[in-house]
Amino acid sequence: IGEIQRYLRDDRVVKVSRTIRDHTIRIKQQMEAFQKEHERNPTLNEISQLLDMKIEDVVLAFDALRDPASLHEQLQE
Amino acid sequence: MNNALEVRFPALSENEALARLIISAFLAPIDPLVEELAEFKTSLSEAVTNAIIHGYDESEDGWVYVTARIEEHTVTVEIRDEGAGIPDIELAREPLYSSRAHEERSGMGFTIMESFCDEVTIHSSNGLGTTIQLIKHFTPTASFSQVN
Amino acid sequence: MNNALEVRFPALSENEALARLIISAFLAPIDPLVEELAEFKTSLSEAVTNAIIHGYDESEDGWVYVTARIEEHTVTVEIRDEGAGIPDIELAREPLYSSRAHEERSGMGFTIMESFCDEVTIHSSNGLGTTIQLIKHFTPTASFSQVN
Ligand SMILES: Nc1ncnc2c1ncn2[C@@H]1O[C@H](COP(=O)(O)OP(=O)(O)O)[C@@H](O)[C@H]1O
Ligand SMILES: Nc1ncnc2c1ncn2[C@@H]1O[C@H](COP(=O)(O)OP(=O)(O)O)[C@@H](O)[C@H]1O
Ligand SMILES: [Mg+2]
Ligand SMILES: [Mg+2]
Repeated sequence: IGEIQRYLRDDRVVKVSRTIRDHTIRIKQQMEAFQKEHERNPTLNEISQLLDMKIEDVVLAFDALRDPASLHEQLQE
Repeated sequence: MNNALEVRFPALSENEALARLIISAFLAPIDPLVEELAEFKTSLSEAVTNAIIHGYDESEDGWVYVTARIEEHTVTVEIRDEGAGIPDIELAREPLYSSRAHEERSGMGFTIMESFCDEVTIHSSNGLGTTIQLIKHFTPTASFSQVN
Repeated sequence: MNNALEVRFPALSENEALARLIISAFLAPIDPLVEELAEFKTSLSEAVTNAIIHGYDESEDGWVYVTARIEEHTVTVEIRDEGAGIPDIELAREPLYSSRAHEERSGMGFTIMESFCDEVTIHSSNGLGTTIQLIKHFTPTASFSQVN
């Protein structure tokens, strides 16, 4: 059973949506920390370096972060 | 850095997400600030959604054309459809105006594009289609100190 | 799910990464397995690099054309250049054969495409250009129980 579980956790059966979700959470946390420390938002490269993530993965995961609700608040200000 | 990209895809609503990702990928080499990238992608989404919903009425199977170019830190993107066209451009640009106000459209599409881009140009002819040109100057980031 | 995408970009080496990302974005809706997506992107990279290096000799400013379509879980991608063409296709397909063996080319491009895709078709005419068609059947993932 341990072997089967290990196989299931192996990359071979991981779906792309799953990795994107994991990356999105890490990026969101990193962006907040970066903003606090540097008082500006990071660039794509800065996120990729800080998280040791490929630019490709950052681009894909970053898109999942959008939040239309906060956008409309922003426009009303 | 200079580069160019031309794309077309069918007018399916799921291709709004595709267009956003393609533009992120195209802009990655200029290393944009994530906020500026998000703003630009939001503008692009609005234009692509308009092409699909208003241009093609969601039903027709037309193509949406997106062309993009980078010249140093200035990005120019054109979103084109061969759909209905906009009868009154002045009216369309007005905040809160929507020809489909009865549906859940906000009428804020052009207002969003204008607030997030440096230039928004609309060309449209009735029955022939619409081209929206978005121009945005991105902050050069090469000078930012290396983070660790 | 069915969808289509047509793209062209200049033959710059940095656009290999762009092509990879565009294909990831295009395939995201079928939610591929990480491994199968990585295999397919690697195949695409080989074909795009070939178009840029062998087709256009890196110097010319030609366009690379990529078209993609999804039919259910079968993905078909064509990579086309209007460059030099391949004089001997049989020879080109051979493992370890490279017309630029003196450089750091491995001669494994077509071997990689063939091992990662279900079908690899080459059309080429001397002086007119080359089209590579890659077909891959992706494992449907919707029925998979979420792991972890
Ligand atoms: N590509 C297009 N083709 C035809 N009409 C369009 C197009 N884009 C915008 N319009 C018109 O402009 C109006 C305003 O657009 P917008 O500000 O995005 O608001 P909304 O999409 O919420 O209606 C739309 O309601 C529509 O009548
Ligand atoms: N798009 C192309 N245009 C012209 N020649 C090509 C093209 N693609 C491949 N070739 C030829 O096929 C050979 C084998 O390609 P490949 O297996 O990718 O090896 P490599 O790229 O390492 O040389 C190349 O060396 C080149 O001569
Ligand atoms: Mg709109
Ligand atoms: Mg090769």
